[in-house]
Amino acid sequence: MLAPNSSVSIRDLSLQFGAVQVLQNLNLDIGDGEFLVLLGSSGCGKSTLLNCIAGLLEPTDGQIHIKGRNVTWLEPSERGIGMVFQSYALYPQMTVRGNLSFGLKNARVPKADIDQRIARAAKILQIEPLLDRKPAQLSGGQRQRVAIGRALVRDVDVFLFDEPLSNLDAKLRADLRVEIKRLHHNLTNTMIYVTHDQVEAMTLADRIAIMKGGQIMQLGSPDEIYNRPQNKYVADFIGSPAMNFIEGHYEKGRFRANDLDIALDGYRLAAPQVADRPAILGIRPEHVATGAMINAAPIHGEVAVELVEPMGADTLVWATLAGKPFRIRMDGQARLAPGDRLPIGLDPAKASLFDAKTEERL
Amino acid sequence: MLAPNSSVSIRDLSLQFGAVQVLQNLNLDIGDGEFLVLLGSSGCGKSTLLNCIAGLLEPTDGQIHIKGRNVTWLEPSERGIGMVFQSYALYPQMTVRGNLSFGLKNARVPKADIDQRIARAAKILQIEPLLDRKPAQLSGGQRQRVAIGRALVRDVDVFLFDEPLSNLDAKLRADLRVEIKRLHHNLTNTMIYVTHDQVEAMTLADRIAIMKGGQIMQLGSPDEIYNRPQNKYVADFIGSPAMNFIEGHYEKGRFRANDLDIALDGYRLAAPQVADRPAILGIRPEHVATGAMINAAPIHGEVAVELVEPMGADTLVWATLAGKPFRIRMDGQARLAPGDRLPIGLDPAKASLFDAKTEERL
Amino acid sequence: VELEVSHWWTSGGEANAVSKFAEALNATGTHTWVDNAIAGGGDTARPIMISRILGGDPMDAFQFNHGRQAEELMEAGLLLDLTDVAEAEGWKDLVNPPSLLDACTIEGRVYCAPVNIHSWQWMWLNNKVYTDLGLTVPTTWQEFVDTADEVRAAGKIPLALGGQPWQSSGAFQVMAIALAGKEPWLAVYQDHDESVVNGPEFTAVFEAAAQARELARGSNVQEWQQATNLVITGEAAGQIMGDWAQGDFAMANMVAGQDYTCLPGLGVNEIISTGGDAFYFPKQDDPEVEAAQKELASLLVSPDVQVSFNLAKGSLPVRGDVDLADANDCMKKGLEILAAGNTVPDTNMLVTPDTSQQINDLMTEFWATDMSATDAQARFAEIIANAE
Amino acid sequence: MAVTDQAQTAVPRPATGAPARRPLRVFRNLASKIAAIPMVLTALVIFVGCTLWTVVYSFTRSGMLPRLQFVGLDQYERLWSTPKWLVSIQNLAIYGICAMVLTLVLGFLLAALLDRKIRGEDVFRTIILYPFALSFIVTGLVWQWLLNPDYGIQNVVRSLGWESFEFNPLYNPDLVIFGLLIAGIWHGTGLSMCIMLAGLRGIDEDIWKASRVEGIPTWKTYLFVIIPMMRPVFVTCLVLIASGIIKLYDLVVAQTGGGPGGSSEVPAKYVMDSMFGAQNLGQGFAASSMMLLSVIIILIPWAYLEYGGKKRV
Amino acid sequence: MSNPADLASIAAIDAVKTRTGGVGLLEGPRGARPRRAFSRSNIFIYGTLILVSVYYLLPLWVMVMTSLKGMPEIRTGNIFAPPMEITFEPWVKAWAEACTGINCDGLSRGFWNSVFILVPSVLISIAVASVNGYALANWKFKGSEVFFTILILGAFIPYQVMIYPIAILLGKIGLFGSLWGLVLVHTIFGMPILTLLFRNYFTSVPQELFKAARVDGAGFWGIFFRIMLPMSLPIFVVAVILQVTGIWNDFLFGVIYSNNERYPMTVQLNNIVNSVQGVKEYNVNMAATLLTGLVPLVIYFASGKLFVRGIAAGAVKG
Ligand SMILES: Nc1ncnc2c1ncn2[C@@H]1O[C@H](COP(=O)(O)OP(=O)(O)OP(=O)(O)O)[C@@H](O)[C@H]1O
Ligand SMILES: Nc1ncnc2c1ncn2[C@@H]1O[C@H](COP(=O)(O)OP(=O)(O)OP(=O)(O)O)[C@@H](O)[C@H]1O
Ligand SMILES: [Mg+2]
Ligand SMILES: [Mg+2]
Repeated sequence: MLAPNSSVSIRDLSLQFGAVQVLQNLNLDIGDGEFLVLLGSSGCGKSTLLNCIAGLLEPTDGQIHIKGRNVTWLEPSERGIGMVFQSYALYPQMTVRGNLSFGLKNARVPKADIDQRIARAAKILQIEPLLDRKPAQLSGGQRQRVAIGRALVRDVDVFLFDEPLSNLDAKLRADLRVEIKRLHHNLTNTMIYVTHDQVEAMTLADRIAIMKGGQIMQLGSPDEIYNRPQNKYVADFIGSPAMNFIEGHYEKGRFRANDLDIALDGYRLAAPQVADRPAILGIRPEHVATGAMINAAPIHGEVAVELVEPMGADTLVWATLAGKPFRIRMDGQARLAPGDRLPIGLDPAKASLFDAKTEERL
Repeated sequence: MLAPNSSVSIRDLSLQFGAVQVLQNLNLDIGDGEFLVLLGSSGCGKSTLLNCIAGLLEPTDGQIHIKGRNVTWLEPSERGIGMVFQSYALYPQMTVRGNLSFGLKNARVPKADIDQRIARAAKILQIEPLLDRKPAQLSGGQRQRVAIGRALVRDVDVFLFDEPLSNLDAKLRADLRVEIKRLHHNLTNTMIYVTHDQVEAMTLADRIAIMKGGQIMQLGSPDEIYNRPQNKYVADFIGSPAMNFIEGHYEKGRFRANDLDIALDGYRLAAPQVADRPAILGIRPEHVATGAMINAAPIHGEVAVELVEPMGADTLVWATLAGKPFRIRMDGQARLAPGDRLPIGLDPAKASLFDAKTEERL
Repeated sequence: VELEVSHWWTSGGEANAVSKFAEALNATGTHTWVDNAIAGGGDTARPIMISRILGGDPMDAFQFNHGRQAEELMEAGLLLDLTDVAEAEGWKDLVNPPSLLDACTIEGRVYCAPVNIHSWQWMWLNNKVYTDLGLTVPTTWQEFVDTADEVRAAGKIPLALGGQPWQSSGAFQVMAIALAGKEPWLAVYQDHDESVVNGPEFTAVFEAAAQARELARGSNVQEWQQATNLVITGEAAGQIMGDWAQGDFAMANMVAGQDYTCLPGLGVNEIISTGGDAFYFPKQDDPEVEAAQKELASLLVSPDVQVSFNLAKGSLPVRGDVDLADANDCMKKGLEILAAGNTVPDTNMLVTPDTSQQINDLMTEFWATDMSATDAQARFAEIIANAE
Repeated sequence: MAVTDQAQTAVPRPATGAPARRPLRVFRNLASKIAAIPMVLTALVIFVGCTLWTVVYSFTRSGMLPRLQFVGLDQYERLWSTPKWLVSIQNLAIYGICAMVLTLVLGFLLAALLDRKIRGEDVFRTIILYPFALSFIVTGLVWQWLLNPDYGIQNVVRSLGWESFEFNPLYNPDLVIFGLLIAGIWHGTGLSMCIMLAGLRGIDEDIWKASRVEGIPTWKTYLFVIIPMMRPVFVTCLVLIASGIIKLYDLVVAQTGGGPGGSSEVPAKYVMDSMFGAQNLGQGFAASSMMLLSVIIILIPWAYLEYGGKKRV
Repeated sequence: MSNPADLASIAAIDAVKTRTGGVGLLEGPRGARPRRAFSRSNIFIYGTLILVSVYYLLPLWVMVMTSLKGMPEIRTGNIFAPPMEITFEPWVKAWAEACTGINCDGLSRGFWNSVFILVPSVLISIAVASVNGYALANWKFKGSEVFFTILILGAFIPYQVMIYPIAILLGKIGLFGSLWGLVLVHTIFGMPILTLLFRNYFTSVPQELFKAARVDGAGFWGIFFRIMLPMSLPIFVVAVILQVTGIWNDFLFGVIYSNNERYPMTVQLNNIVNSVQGVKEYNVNMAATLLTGLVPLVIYFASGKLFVRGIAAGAVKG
């Protein structure tokens, strides 16, 4: 009764460390060849979930299926998974070749086969000249590539990545991100990727699962998650600078807060009928129109500039709206000073509305 | 012969560790109340320079002046500086209050005075409720605030920050960044801030010093550094995604590479007369106009889309121009697929041109 | 058959004496003596021997002090029964004094072979110390005490005493038997009668001991050999020590009666105790070994071996029927006293090691501190009262 | 409240009788359990078993050989009425406290000096550490000789002209324990110095920088910042030192033999003397049981804090 | 400096210098602060260290000097004075001539015995303890911590308490008096501290490495031998040092649980030192002591830095 075509299925997975419930009745189906990113703040249980899938942690309850097999009680090496760790976890005393062949030797793969697989992986990852070096002689990016290679040679169905790039510097991170994306294109394995960097998540994922406290808050494509966050947590979590929230009231298609009163024309409500209630309106700083674009926005206004943060390509402006701090992302060339008055435009179609109590999307 | 009004002056500073020349004849003047950011990749000598200013390292040669005093041989505590460390370096077994007062008690400041200064600092940093906790009971952000407080209570002229935020997660980093900026506004002390995060540098700095191999590559306002990088290193270092570089030839006001031939009208050359020579043209991904904006750009063209990286607010498009990979930053709502042809516009006024040999700006 | 023999005779004279046994055994042609010496005295060696027996890997023979030290091993049936050897050789009639064999006998079975007699009751004096000071060499304890002040004044230690516990308690019991006499002594040590301890005889002994303690101040040595050496070199005038000390005088080429004087029973009461050593034979499975053990047992008591061994060791033979023509002055004195039957059993035969340890502890404390004679007497009485 | 994507994930559990059965608990981690057998056996058979054996026999009147003849608490009554035992306990307490304090303090001071980026650190460290390579027997013998008034330091100083110089701890019942201490410290400080040095090296450099910037003198930084930070290191040291002190025996035997006049007796020696000298195992077992009891009283709370507590955090 | 890039960057610096106002140095201090070689703190630090070194070296000095003197000189002379006449006789005597009972072959007999005891004891005790530490660090099972705690408590039990029960146990399993019995005893008594060290060390090895190896299909032993062992040199150095010194210096077990033919060097040493005749032959005793201590001393002198590093890895992270 598994979802058809699913590569990894997780059923009612729970895990406790002593009294701490780290994963709670978690269900997840990952399609064949899908690139799923687990995203969440530190300590939310991403690594724990990944380790459960890999078989490195024993769940307290629930089942894990990979390629239709129930692998809940299998050894990690028998599950058809490969794993890449944040700290690379290369065997320091072996050469790169030794690192790549270790798993194969354990599985008693014939020597010729091993050589061939290493050659192929080395080619894909462009680490051929490094094969006889030791990890200490490699740069961070090269090490990470070897770590990926280690999963690659084992010809596994599912790749698991645990924050593989977070030890690298920004530039390298961007490069390797692209490489991983290319790799996925070429290999079409299922990949599960843990990160707490949203840019990584957005750029890599077919689907993103946002986690919090051992539960999945939203599962969807990057676009869905960015544009239609299911709840305030996800909305706040995704996007940098973070979304602006204005507390107020939803009343018959309008949103009211202090001196603000907005008609939510164009906003797609989650349910056909929504009763009046306290609500929170979320507007992303980059969805606030300024300059020439204002005209395209249905709602107009003006705010006072309080602080200007030039960030090179963009400028972040801090202002006040309805008595609350309000962030606006503008072009990097914008020249503003604190105290200036800035005309803005808002588009309800790009906003998000949440119930003030449940914090669910309305 | 100090620059008038300079708070910190560094004269011909050199420092060697054994055979390694870490700082080389470095000169720097920092104005009173200025916020200077030292930016550079890992190992370029930022911390070393900061430690020299603080008196924690002894230069091999050169002088350091603070507030007009030659402090080269003074103890750190006598220099009127306060320092905030990446690892917080709080005294773990003392309460927050103890951490703040330890230095003052040691300097035999009267009790009443100490209390008053702590109260003030706690108020500024909003750590009043935390005063009786130990560092272990604080979150990363709170710890960092206490570390700043420790410098604050000492009423120093110059604040030194060594990557104060790099141990914090992205969200917190953004928040504390704003707080530090506010602090600088309120206190108007001179601040020297080391980071390798360009967003921090751009948002915080009055001036940025870009370092490489113990030397300053460019010193200027964020705007200058972003828009008129002095050399290719700075141009490449600043901006994410990184600037696109196209190798070719400068010939009488035109730039030629492969099938590309651009008239550099509107480009401000560094020298009035520039001879023809091999050159490199740099164009920032966010300065490539697409969509409706194309019309505003003087130069038009079309590229083939190779890879699309949606990043939420923006989308990064990988294409090819003049046979080289070419990055274009587009709006987050852009819907493109590999293979699509994308019309683009370029504005030479926003581009940078470098000598292919010296890599200096032309 | 190789016989492994454990003992703690490691100093020169002792080792020389052991080699007599070894030679005798090797001379049988069929057996060889495998020497297993452990230095450091009985306290170091005993646990090793006992644990080996308990661990099921016993040596073939071992030396203990004569007395109650091996009582439990005998009772536990871990030792070879030598009754047949003893009967065949007529040990019962030979061994003199008979108390030696009694200590080897439990319920009529003989479990050990006594090899020598050592007596504690000797005082050794360096003649030169006295003649240099123009004094006559003391012949009694009282004379010794009377001259002590002058000896001290000359910068010498009147009485040398090592720091080891057994030396302290040994010195005390020598004084006890000399000053209190045989009957009270036996009443205390043999019958454990604490009323005698509190009686006048022992009060005098304790007072004398307190006095002797003052005389011994300044001898900062541990081993008895070092104390004896103080006497030999003339740094000290005298020492109370068993007859084994004369081996060291002999080694230093000193002649009894000429260079040094020995006073049995401190010159007061010429009685000697008959301690000594005995050999025990742990049970072995191998009948061949057992035969060899018995052979060794009989060899140890045989006249020739007794003579050669005891001459080397400086001790007295366990049988009255051998002739020690080569014995020196002091040994001859001992033999005479022995022949006269002025003997008492050694304390080791009279009190358990447990009690003896307690006495040691008390005495070592008494001799080294300022404990008053009456306190010591009271504690001694308590120990005697609880002795088994 | 979690909002999982109901449509996608709320698939009913697969039917019971899943293909892979949950394996028996005992057999999981089997290799590890097999590998731990030596440890388990040692812990159970030797440390628990032998200890229990000892405790049981401490209630008997075993003499030279263990014998199950129970006599209740007699051995303990006698133990506590024996002056030598009381002296032993007192000595151990004095020695133990002094040795712990001195070893820690000296070890720390030396480590701190060596940590000051000095020249010849290797040489000094080796000099301080080498005694640890020697046995207590050797240590005892050497110091016995050095402290011997007729040959050793006292004699040498006197022969230099200071006639009234008095340094004779081994023959003074009141000082003898300090004579032992001199040797014990000589032997043991090196290891704690090494551990502390390692601990100091682990302290974040920034802490030092921070305190320098604040103008705090070095000694104050050590006292108020570094030492409190090194608590775990001190604990490790303390455990090592304490386990050595409890076992203090060889040194006493070699250096003083318990003298003068039994004034340097220690519990372990009391045990040995009772068991082998006096051939009264029962008494020895009673004494060792008392030693164990005191160790447990000291250690259980510590072990709980260090290991039990940590697990739950 | 012919690299054009270098020249370019220097030119760049010059350009920057003019821009930033590099106007040269002013009066006053420059460069590093001059240091007096005999600053007060230096005098204090080195003074203290030298004083302490004297305390630590004194016994060694006395031992070496005494062992090179003849007895007459010892009796009359100052123990700290170097020998007026160097003689190696005490060394020869200690090594080859000193008597124990009727065997007069000095320490030489014990040396090889010690080596034969040492090698298997060190190897096996470390092997067992390292596997234990590894199991405790990486393959925790129910109750493993309990056993570990018992083990640590065991470190505090005086050895004497266990002499009899262990003798009886060894007798029961028939190992008493054999080399393997002795090895077993050393393994048992070395276990608590060694296990603690190894456990702490393996705990500090990144867990991810261990996980990676499991994913790679290595089992308990595979990970131990292929991954952990090659990484654990420092802690093995510490363990070897501790065990070599401990076992080499051991007297009690060596004499009780082995037999006559296998008595280690320390037993011979004890015999030599305790076989007193008249004056102690201090020179021979000292020579014997030094000879006995030579093996551990050499190991300590040779491995100083590794020892500290290993201690840091194994002890401090506890
Ligand atoms: N061995 C353990 N014992 C007890 N609690 C644990 C253990 N391992 C993890 N936890 C807890 O489980 C929770 C989830 O941990 P996990 O490592 O999965 O977080 P994460 O999402 O991967 O965080 P990060 O982004 O920091 O890696 C955390 O609160 C952590 O404290
Ligand atoms: N004590 C030292 N001995 C020798 N070299 C050193 C020492 N400290 C720093 N260096 C070297 O000096 C250079 C500059 O170091 P520094 O710490 O200043 O770099 P940084 O710019 O702060 O780097 P990061 O961003 O990683 O903190 C590095 O190449 C480093 O290897
Ligand atoms: Mg994680
Ligand atoms: Mg740095």
